[in-house]
Amino acid sequence: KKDTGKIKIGVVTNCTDPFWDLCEAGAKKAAQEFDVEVLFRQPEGLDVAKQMPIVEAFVQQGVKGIAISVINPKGQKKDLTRIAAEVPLITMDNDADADTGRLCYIGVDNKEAGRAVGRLVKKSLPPEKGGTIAMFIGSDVSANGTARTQGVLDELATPDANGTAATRKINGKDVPGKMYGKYFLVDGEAKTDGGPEKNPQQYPHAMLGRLENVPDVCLIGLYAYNPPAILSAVKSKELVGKVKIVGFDENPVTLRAVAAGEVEGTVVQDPYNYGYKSVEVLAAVARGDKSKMPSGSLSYQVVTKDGGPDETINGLHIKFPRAADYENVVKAQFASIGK
Amino acid sequence: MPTLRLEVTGARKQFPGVLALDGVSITVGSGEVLAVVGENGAGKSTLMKIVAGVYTPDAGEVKLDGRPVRFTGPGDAIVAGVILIHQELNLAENLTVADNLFLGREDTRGGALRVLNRRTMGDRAAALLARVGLPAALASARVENLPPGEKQLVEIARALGTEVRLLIMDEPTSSLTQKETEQLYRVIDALRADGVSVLYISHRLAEVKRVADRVTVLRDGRNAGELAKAEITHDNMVRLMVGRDLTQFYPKVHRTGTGGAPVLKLSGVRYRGGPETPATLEIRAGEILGMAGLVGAGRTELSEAVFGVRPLVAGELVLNGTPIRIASPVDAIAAGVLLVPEDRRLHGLVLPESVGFNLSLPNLDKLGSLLGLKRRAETALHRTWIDRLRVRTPNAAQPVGLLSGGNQQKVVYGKWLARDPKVLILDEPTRGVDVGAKAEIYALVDELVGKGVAVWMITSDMEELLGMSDRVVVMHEGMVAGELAGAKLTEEAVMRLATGGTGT
Amino acid sequence: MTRILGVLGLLVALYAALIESNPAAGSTRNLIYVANNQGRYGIVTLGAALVIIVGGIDLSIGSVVGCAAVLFGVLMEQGVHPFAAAGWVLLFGASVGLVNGLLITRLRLQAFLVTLCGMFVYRGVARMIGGAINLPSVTDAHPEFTGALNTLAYVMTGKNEKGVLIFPAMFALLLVLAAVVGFLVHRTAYGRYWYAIGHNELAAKYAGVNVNRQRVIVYVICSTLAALGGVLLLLNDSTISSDTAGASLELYAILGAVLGGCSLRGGEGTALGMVLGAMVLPVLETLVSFRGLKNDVIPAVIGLTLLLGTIVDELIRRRSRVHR
Amino acid sequence: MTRILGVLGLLVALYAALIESNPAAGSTRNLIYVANNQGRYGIVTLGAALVIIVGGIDLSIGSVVGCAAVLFGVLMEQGVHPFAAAGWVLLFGASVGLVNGLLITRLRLQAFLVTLCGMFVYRGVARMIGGAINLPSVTDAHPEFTGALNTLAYVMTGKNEKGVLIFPAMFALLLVLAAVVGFLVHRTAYGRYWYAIGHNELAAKYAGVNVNRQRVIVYVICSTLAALGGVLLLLNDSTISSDTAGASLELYAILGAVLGGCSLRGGEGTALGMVLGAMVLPVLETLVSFRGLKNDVIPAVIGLTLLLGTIVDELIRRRSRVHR
Ligand SMILES: Nc1ncnc2c1ncn2[C@@H]1O[C@H](COP(=O)(O)OP(=O)(O)OP(=O)(O)O)[C@@H](O)[C@H]1O
Ligand SMILES: Nc1ncnc2c1ncn2[C@@H]1O[C@H](COP(=O)(O)OP(=O)(O)OP(=O)(O)O)[C@@H](O)[C@H]1O
Ligand SMILES: [Mg+2]
Ligand SMILES: [Mg+2]
Repeated sequence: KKDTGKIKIGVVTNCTDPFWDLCEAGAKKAAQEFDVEVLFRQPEGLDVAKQMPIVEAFVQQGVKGIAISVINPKGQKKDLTRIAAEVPLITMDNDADADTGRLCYIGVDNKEAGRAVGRLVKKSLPPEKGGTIAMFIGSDVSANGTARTQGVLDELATPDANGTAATRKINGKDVPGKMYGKYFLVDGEAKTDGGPEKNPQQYPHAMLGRLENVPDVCLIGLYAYNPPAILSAVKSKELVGKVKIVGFDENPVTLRAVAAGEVEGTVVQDPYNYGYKSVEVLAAVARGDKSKMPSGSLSYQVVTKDGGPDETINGLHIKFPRAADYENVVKAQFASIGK
Repeated sequence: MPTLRLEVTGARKQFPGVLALDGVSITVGSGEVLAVVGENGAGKSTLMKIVAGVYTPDAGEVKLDGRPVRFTGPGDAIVAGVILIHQELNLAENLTVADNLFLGREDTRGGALRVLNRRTMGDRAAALLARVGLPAALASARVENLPPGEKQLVEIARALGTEVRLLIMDEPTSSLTQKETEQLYRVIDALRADGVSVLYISHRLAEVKRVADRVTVLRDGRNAGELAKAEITHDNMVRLMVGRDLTQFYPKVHRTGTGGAPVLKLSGVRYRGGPETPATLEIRAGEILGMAGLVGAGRTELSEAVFGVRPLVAGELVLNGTPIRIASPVDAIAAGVLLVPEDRRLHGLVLPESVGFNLSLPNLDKLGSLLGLKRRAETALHRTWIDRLRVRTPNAAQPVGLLSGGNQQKVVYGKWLARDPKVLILDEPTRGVDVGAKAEIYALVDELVGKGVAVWMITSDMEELLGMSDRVVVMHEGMVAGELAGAKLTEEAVMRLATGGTGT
Repeated sequence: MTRILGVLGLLVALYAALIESNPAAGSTRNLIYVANNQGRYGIVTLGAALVIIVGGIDLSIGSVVGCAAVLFGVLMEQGVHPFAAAGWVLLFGASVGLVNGLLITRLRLQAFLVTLCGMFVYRGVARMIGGAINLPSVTDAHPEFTGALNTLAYVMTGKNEKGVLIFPAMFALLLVLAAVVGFLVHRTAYGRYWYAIGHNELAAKYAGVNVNRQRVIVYVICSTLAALGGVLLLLNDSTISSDTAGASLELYAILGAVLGGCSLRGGEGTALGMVLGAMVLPVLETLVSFRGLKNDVIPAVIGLTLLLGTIVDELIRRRSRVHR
Repeated sequence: MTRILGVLGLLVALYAALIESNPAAGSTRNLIYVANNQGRYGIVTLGAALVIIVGGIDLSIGSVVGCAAVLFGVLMEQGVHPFAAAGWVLLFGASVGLVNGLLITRLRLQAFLVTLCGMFVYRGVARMIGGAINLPSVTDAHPEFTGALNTLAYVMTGKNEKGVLIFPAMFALLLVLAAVVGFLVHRTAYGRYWYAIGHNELAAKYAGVNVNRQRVIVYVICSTLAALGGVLLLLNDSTISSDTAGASLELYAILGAVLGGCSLRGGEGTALGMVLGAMVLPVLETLVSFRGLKNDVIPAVIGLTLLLGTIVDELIRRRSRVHR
């Protein structure tokens, strides 16, 4: 492959996922606009041991800027500090400590985004009455996962953010869990399923079995593939509408279901923008211009069936797009990289 | 009376569906060679495995030098000086000859680190190989590259490398030719002189007569009698083993023996990996072509080339006047050229599968269509060949690997006889087969020849060669060294050609 | 017979524990759901088991499932009718098997290596031809496919157009395919050849079996079943990602086969065993979910249960075998 | 000899392509980095290869690496001195191997099943004892460990206290361990036993070799090396997650062994081959990064390159083999 002589920017994600395809689309777009070459890499499965060799290769190739989705902020700190000293480094999607020397963070605050999920839950099961909730997530170890989960619970739990242990008798069985406000979280933790390849519908399916005939149930899916999996389980048991669903991220199936009123809403991060912004910032920095760096975290968006006017929440300017519209946006983004 | 080296009393061993041993007793004195003979499945190997700690008997006692022993594994027996050379080869073929000679009792230094003393082992290996008549250079060869006969000699050499007090040889000569067998006799004589006791199993009764001081006969898992040195004759042994006399051991009833039209012709055949000199020979209708040669003379390889296992690089095969192309056993079988292979465990049988499975395997095309096997036809086929060959098995569903060695060989026969061969290649056809069954097989072969089948019989058993062949081709170092027939067909002439001498 | 007693016992125990765990767990609806998952696993297990019988191994199964699912979606997006697309996907599977088989038999490469390379390659191909695939995008682009897709989904996964699970179509499909495999394996010459090859390739060769051809046939069957698994995956889940679809399925398929009595040394296994073996993991996973076990202990519980089942299985087998 | 010609050729080609791809790729710094990764792979490959030589397989390697890494971190968090913690972790590895070995030899279970169960179990144990592990948390809780940890990291991974890679310590460690393995395998009686067992267990048994004990020894070595791999993983990356640490490493380890000339049928393999085999994947991965390949094509490129290497290897081997 010929060296184009253009400025090279490296972008590395935390795992492989269609979510990151959207990010790549944004990065490619920015690469064109700002006349740089982007090396975009998705390492396998949330593994630092797979991610760091890619970063190392970026450094050695003389890239003029690196954007990284940090997997473990604390653990990776030393390496990130070392790399930031060599190459302009920004974090995206998941932040590292500011004293690593990373220039800026491009991404939403996952805890804040989690709170937005919590608000959607509250909308479907009003807090006065509460209800029974179950959460599904790919990993309860990764930083974005824990922050997101905590955000949801914080929002529901006021005032007791840690929850109180509780047991409920459901269909004749004692089910342990935790109370957050008036919400009973089954098993007291977000259920992990180990990834989209591990047949993720079976977990919500079994949960629906355990919660048979229980009123006011809301299932929450926190990784991109979770809401479609929940939806599939709910559909297969003919519980659409009876069981509430709140989602995260912009899987087209999720967006479609929001538009159809089958899912309450989904909180999206706009990964396209992550990619675009990252490349824009790094291209500018490479050319000596540091003005493009955002100061705080980006805003998430809340997609609902009918959408709504923008709001400012906790100092963030939040958009409420209509699901049908947002679906078209995502489709166009996928299409731009031929997917 | 000096204490006996070995005394087995009332040994009993029950396998699922088979009572292999039912109260067998034997004794061997020190420096004595006791031959154990009996029909296939009589329990000889089982008895030896009990003595050598491979099996534990269900009942009975084993005494070594007067003391009762109970080995929990072959390792114990080896330590006690009891060495068994199994009927089937048991070598780590991925290692060298030297490695195998010392496997399990390496000469090492460095304590628990067990660093190999290559030098000393190399020297000892050379000495051991010399004792069985193998060149010292063979020590560094990988065992898998040796012909079966040499592997057998390596097994024997290995047994000699230990502090042996009782050496058990279960058909050590089944793949050896006369020359190596003679060498083995010398080894046994030397051992005997050193006071080592030997248990010797063989179906070649002439050998038994030559080496044994005494003979014990087993029948159906029981003692059937004993013969002192003076009583050891072919007929005595046969009578005790089979329970009757055998007449017409080498029948020549159905065949004319000469003059048939050539059925298969090899002209100028060379095969990949074979010798430079091409082989030319023909096998005629109505005759048995015997093929002799020393171990490794290349007989097996030549037959495998004809059978399509080794690709031809030159020459031509002509079957009944038309040139044919045989690129694989599939082709050979389709043309009616069938091979009873030398190594039944490797090439002849699917050991874990049943007797019936193995009998059916090459005949499935004849048992209905490939997609619809006719169960009844298949059962009939099984019954026919189990009966005709008197395979000693509880039923057709018995895994063939659990049969005695000779009975396994019969199953290999059954596989092929169920088809109608045009050319039947028999490579060591009666390896491990008892005298009674041998007679039956010979009769069968004679009958086939009478029907016009051309038989090519490769054998290392001189008696069999001379008794059955109408014409003999002798191979030496991969080449056809000469042909003998009629009055010229004598043991001396065969040996002369086989060792590189001239025909006359 | 004793080969399947162990896994049968394990299954009975797991089902008993499942039904005991929660009334809803024993409901027809839940059992149908579990059966469907078993069907999905089982279909790829059949293929893996056949390959294991001939003494081979196929690590590319998971990637082929994923690649087939992606291909199925992409073809339909491109306007290929769903039935035709499914046909092409099966053909794709067959060619993958052909390539695997030829590399293994003609070039005599180790099956492990060839299929591990295949695992990388077909994952890569899946990524190259598509990213996130979903059925709604297909019907958006081609509304005329809706009917055919619904029919296909109903017949193959038992879900109606609303996504309601009506009957365990995937399990039914498994039974049909297992019957076919059982027929091939236990009643035809092919089965004999495969067992013979698995136990002793040379003896099979000397008996006139075209060993290479039979091996290739088996790899073709295996990959075709994997491709069918891919079609089912997309139909059932309606959304998949090329990065992960089918990943690790080869391990589960091999696990099912081995639990069902296949030995990786080759030459052993029964169709009934394959089905039973494949049924274990889905029940176990459902059981674990219904028990509401903590996330952290789940892998250990699954591993220990399987191990225990294996041990019991071996002990049963040993009792029935008198010696050695 | 010919067993390693192929992989040697593949390596040379890959290095040539790497150096050609970019001036920086051939820099000492980059080559050290690659060597270190090779060391890390190689150490677990040695263990996998030994198990393969005796005709077994160990699928639990990846989980044991992960579990060992987590255990190492947790022990230090609990106040166990880093050196002692590393010692305990190796002991943990040895006991895992002992359990695997005993289950396989005494209960005569299939190695594939036992170690697949182990794969679940040790992943589960890792999750149960810890989630995300970081060295900074350890030194936060126990500042007195900083010195010892830095020493350990320097000696074992070649990184100084700032995380700068000074020398390829993991590769050096691999060479030392490979020398030990090579010595065992090629110069001691144990090696003879392992090869014999792998090729023909019965022959070894009849020769009086304690087959079971030797098998257990090999599994113990394998799991101990995997545990060492876990220690290196945490020291090198400073952070790991119990979910993913070491995942799929068993496949890469087996791949390395097989590329290096081990046959899964057992009885074959050389220490030199193991090292060379393990060196392939890290160079290939680096090469792919330096070429700036599009993300989507990478798995396919890796798979095809390995396949090509395998084919060339086989052709070389075949030319040098006169017969059959
Ligand atoms: N492991 C086993 N399981 C079941 N049956 C067995 C087993 N080993 C031997 N047998 C049976 O026990 C009987 C005695 O076998 P054995 O091998 O001792 O005979 P043998 O006298 O050595 O015969 P041959 O001359 O053919 O070698 C045979 O019927 C055989 O089928
Ligand atoms: N001394 C030897 N060292 C190594 N290989 C040998 C030796 N002698 C013969 N061979 C090999 O043995 C092969 C011939 O064996 P083959 O089995 O065809 O002979 P055979 O006449 O059938 O002998 P056997 O009676 O042992 O079966 C040839 O490949 C030859 O290279
Ligand atoms: Mg015998
Ligand atoms: Mg021969």
